[in-house]
Amino acid sequence: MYECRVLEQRAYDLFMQNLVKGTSHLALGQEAVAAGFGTAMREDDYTFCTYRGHNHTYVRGVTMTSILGELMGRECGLLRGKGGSMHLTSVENGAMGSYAIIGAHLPVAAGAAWTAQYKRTGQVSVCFFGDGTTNIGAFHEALNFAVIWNLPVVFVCENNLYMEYTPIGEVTAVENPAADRAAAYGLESIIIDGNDVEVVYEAACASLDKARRGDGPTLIEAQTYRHGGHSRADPGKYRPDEELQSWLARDPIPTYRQRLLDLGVPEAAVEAIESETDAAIDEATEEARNSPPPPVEIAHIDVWADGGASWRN
Amino acid sequence: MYECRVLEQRAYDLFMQNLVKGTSHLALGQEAVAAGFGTAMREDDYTFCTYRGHNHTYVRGVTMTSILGELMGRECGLLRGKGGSMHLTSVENGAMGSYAIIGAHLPVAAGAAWTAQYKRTGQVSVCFFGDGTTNIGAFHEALNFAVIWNLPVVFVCENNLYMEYTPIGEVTAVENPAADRAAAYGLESIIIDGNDVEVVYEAACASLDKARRGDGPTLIEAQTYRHGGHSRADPGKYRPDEELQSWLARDPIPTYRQRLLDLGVPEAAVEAIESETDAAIDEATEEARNSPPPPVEIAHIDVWADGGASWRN
Amino acid sequence: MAQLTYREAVRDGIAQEMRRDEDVVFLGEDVAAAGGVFKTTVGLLEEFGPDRVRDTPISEQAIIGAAMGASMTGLKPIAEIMFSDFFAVCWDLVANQIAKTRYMTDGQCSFPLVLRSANGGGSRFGAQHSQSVENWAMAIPGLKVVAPSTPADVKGLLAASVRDPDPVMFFEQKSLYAIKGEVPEDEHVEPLGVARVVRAGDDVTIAALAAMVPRALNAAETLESEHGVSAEVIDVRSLVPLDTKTLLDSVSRTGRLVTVEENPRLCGWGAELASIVAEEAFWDLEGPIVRVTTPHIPLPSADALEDAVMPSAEGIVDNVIRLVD
Amino acid sequence: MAQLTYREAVRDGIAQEMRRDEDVVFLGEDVAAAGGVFKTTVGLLEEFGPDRVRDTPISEQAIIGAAMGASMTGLKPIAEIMFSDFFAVCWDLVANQIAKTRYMTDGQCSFPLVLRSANGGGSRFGAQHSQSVENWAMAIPGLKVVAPSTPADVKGLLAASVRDPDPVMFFEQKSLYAIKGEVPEDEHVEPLGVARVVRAGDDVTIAALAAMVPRALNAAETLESEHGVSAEVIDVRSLVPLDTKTLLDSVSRTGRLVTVEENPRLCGWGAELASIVAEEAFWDLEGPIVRVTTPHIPLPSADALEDAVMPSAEGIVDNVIRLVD
Ligand SMILES: Cc1ncc(C[n+]2csc(CCOP(=O)(O)OP(=O)(O)O)c2C)c(N)n1
Ligand SMILES: Cc1ncc(C[n+]2csc(CCOP(=O)(O)OP(=O)(O)O)c2C)c(N)n1
Ligand SMILES: [Mg+2]
Ligand SMILES: [Mg+2]
Repeated sequence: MYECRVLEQRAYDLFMQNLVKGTSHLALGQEAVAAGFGTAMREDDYTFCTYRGHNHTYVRGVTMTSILGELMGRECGLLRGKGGSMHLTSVENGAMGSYAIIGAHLPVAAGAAWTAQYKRTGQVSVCFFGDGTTNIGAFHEALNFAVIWNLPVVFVCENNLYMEYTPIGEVTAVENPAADRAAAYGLESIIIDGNDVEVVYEAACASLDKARRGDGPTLIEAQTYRHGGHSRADPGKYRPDEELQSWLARDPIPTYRQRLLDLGVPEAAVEAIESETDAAIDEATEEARNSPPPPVEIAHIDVWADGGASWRN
Repeated sequence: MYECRVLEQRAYDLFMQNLVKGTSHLALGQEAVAAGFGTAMREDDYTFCTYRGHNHTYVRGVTMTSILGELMGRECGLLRGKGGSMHLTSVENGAMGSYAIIGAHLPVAAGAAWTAQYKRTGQVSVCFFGDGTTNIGAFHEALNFAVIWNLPVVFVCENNLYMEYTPIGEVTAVENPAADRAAAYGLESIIIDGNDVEVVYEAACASLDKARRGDGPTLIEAQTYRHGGHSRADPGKYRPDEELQSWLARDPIPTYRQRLLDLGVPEAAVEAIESETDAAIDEATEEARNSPPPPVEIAHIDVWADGGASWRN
Repeated sequence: MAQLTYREAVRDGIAQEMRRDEDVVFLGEDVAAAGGVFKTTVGLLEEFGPDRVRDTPISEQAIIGAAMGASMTGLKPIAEIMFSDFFAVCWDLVANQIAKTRYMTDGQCSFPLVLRSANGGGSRFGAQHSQSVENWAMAIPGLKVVAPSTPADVKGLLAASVRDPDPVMFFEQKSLYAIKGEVPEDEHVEPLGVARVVRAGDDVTIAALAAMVPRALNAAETLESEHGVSAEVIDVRSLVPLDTKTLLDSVSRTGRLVTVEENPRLCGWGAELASIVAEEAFWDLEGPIVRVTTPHIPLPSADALEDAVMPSAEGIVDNVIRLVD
Repeated sequence: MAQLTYREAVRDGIAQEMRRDEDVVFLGEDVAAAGGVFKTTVGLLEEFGPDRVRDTPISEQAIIGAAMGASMTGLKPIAEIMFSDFFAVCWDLVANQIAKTRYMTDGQCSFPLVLRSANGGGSRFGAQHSQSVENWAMAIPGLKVVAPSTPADVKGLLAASVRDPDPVMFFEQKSLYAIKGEVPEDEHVEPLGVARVVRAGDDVTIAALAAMVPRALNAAETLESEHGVSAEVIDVRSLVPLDTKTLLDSVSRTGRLVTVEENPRLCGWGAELASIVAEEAFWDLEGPIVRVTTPHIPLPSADALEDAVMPSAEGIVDNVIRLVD
């Protein structure tokens, strides 16, 4: 979880240095959701996430260098610059993609779960998305579909209270955008503290077990908050200061650090991890920075499975 | 309501005589829903319905001749053959269209309600659709949207137990496809007997009043059944015979006829209406039959508001 | 060889592939228990069982999304969209997700899936159930696009589409479902991306697709018998990959090109073929390139009106005569 | 005249029309309180209030459907779709409903609405946020399609689009939002369907749209100064209605056509223009028609890659030279 924090923080810094082009959507403050699930998931489970998916991808075992490299559009990038910040994917790690158009990946995650069901592999498909996503049609179709086919998929709504700049409450007919809709799909209403990594971990284990047992999908609403703006240089000024302060006080990282200390973990051990991570991110940054831009020829490959891009003979 | 019955029956006969080309979707057995609402609606209210919309259009005051003419592709047709059976529309009667792609007209009906709200006209938009439609994305988006904008729109789900040939229960995560989802939009769960025209009328009045008062949308699930197949020559063999028989026994037409007699309406009066209607449908049939095919030139007009179809200068 | 209808050939093609490969699964609305609204998939549920042949709710985004997710994790789904007009309700999944994700992920993901649909006009279904939308698909990089005109090609090209490691949009022309033709009973696979010269000729090349192929052939007969014009007719069959070689070879001999498509006027595949020829075979051309299309209007429903606007054999003849005169 | 950015001109155009006509209303995601993610609608909420400037949920089908229903009952909505790629999630409403319903209802319904969107590449946003999809819209009968290249045209054409009684798809090229130009401060309305000759020339006609117009102009300068080639540059501005007269007049003088578009290779509007010329101005042509496009690939994200595939001034020059040589 601390690794996620430094990774996102570094992504922000690089953006401010104009080294990340295009856009990037940080999950600073939301790390506990990705971390809790990442720890609970089996190595061969599937992750589907959004443009705000650096953490969800990282926790599956992808290196910091390849993530930062992708954000910076370098050859060492996870997708060699072809996808960018919004599309991190590492199939070998079960990170089945970051999707940038709201809602689309929910049915796709259901489809991956269908494979697991059909082949009886015991894999589970975990799908992360935001509160705003609960108002788009694909959410509705995917939930109903997953339930009637009894698919091993866990839908995780990270309710960070905002779509881009608009508070979710202003555009949603119910108070809890995911949990209050669970019943519409015959599902249990589940709300958890998304800033408490242990709570997330428990909920993850329970839902993964349920799916693996053949008992079908779960919809979880994890309440959390993004510390920064929606994307890039958005300062997030539309948020009331008290709201921001109260959530900063519940920052998952120091909260969990304190819990570890309270549990008797020696501070030196915690600090060791922290400084190791700090060193790792510096190293990754250097590596990514030193990586050249991708060779332009790769723009012309891999449209098709044969590696090519030709539409004619 | 009896008029709806003979109109649909005649449409069927004409189809069997190969005088209706293309397709047609009959609502035999479902007449009480359209009739109950048609009676309760104000003249300037809006109707939005589906390909199964002959009745919903007829009850707004459209003539039998123009409906049958449209089904037969004749010049006297409501749309002079340009739309066909699935697209009956009469703006002057508030029949704002029959929509043939599932789900699309729900947000459109919300949009018409927006005009009424913005212009404070007191009009209400009434939107009819089937049980199968509750599983498509546009349903979800339209319901949420209408509620948060507090629009004067009534959504009426005619649950006839089937999508085309597939029982709705097999593809839906909840038992009552509309009513069990009302809460997902902060709405009351309402199920009514769609075969009892007076029950429908009451529900229509209540929901129209509510909308006119400024108290926002209603979602009504009207339970009903189509006596025939989904479309054209579909014999509807996928339906268990007992199910069909039990619903035929609840046919809204004889049921309401009996109630009228029980209430003391003289049978002669009822028969007079019936034979008047029978004569009217015969006359309309003759008129439509004798109408020529539309002039082919009209295929090339009215793409644009200037009456033309030109895409170039 | 068996005499099969075009619709029966669909079932045969699917069944052949499902027998061969357990990973081939099939889903869509009313496709299993009911055998499809066009009766193209009758008997598949009985033969392959409910795990492999599945009815869905009216949720096109879920259908296509599920097919996508399944294909990238090891299955080879065939998904049916009942009428091709309905691709509009799930176009994001088709055009933005399936088509782009292999490229965006630097080749990590594969999408061996087939999206089948009933395409085109002539059935008096009106503007929302009659479109020919193969041009929508052709405009999206990452999709292969196939549209057969005969029962044998239905079976052979469908088999090839299922075996293809890339996403294939398979357009069945609904006005052809009832036609009959010889279809090999044994395993039959036709390669994608190869056009077929269905009639040799010297004076003009007519490129057509799906239901327009028989019309082009009719027109060619009339041109020969009544006007002494020798027309070569090419069944394009596959828009992506496109067999530009066959097209350019033909035009370089005939010097003239007429394309015949059901699409509305603007930006159909005829425009693409015309542009390729206008760039690459310009010096071989002996006259203007003519596109025969539906006018740029939605399709009307009444039989008299629909017949008046769709490309007809007579319309093709007139256009060719105008060109060669 | 005022110096405005392209993005400010959007706001000016909307505000001008909202002041003029109370029936003009505006809706979209994050457009009101936040002023739009591209800051194109800053201040509209403050000026026109929350009844006329409305934030929506992430529900594109509801946004477009509501605009449609409102337009057919007396309002004149402007709806924003944040990125034009997202038209795919509501394409049914656009292509099957709004575009067809006037025709299907025998002219009973009108849809005076504008669908605005940020279109095109060059911002390193990757394949799902960079498409130029004006060709999707052009292929659908019943939609007007406009794409301005200057701040003045943004204001004038947007005003005309709002006043037009038909549905207009208004594509703002996101790579142009920051450019500046003179914009009339008074009421400004530019008619739809009129192309503009932005540079006169004799040897070749270059037809371009939106962000490709400045590139075509750059190319034309280079062609003149370095190669002695005199290029006429046409800003197409409106794809539907299409000003074929200006195009054909120009080509009949120059004898050569090069189209420059951001669309992927197949079935872009360049193919349509090329086909029109290949049919109607064939005898005036002195050489092949050349289309400059993005290759038929999804757009990559990294700056080096994106720059390598989008049409550039150098690429245009090379193509023209190849043509006139
Ligand atoms: C279909 C679609 N509409 C709009 C957008 C633009 N958009 C990107 S992120 C976003 C907000 C999403 O909110 P939420 O689901 O709560 O996720 P969060 O960003 O808070 O993680 C929007 C509207 C999009 N990408 N796709
Ligand atoms: C998006 C879309 N998908 C599929 C269809 C094909 N279709 C037409 S009617 C129908 C069944 C609709 O069922 P329901 O909503 O219950 O209405 P009913 O026909 O029973 O009145 C289907 C699947 C369609 N028209 N549009
Ligand atoms: Mg959010
Ligand atoms: Mg039904």
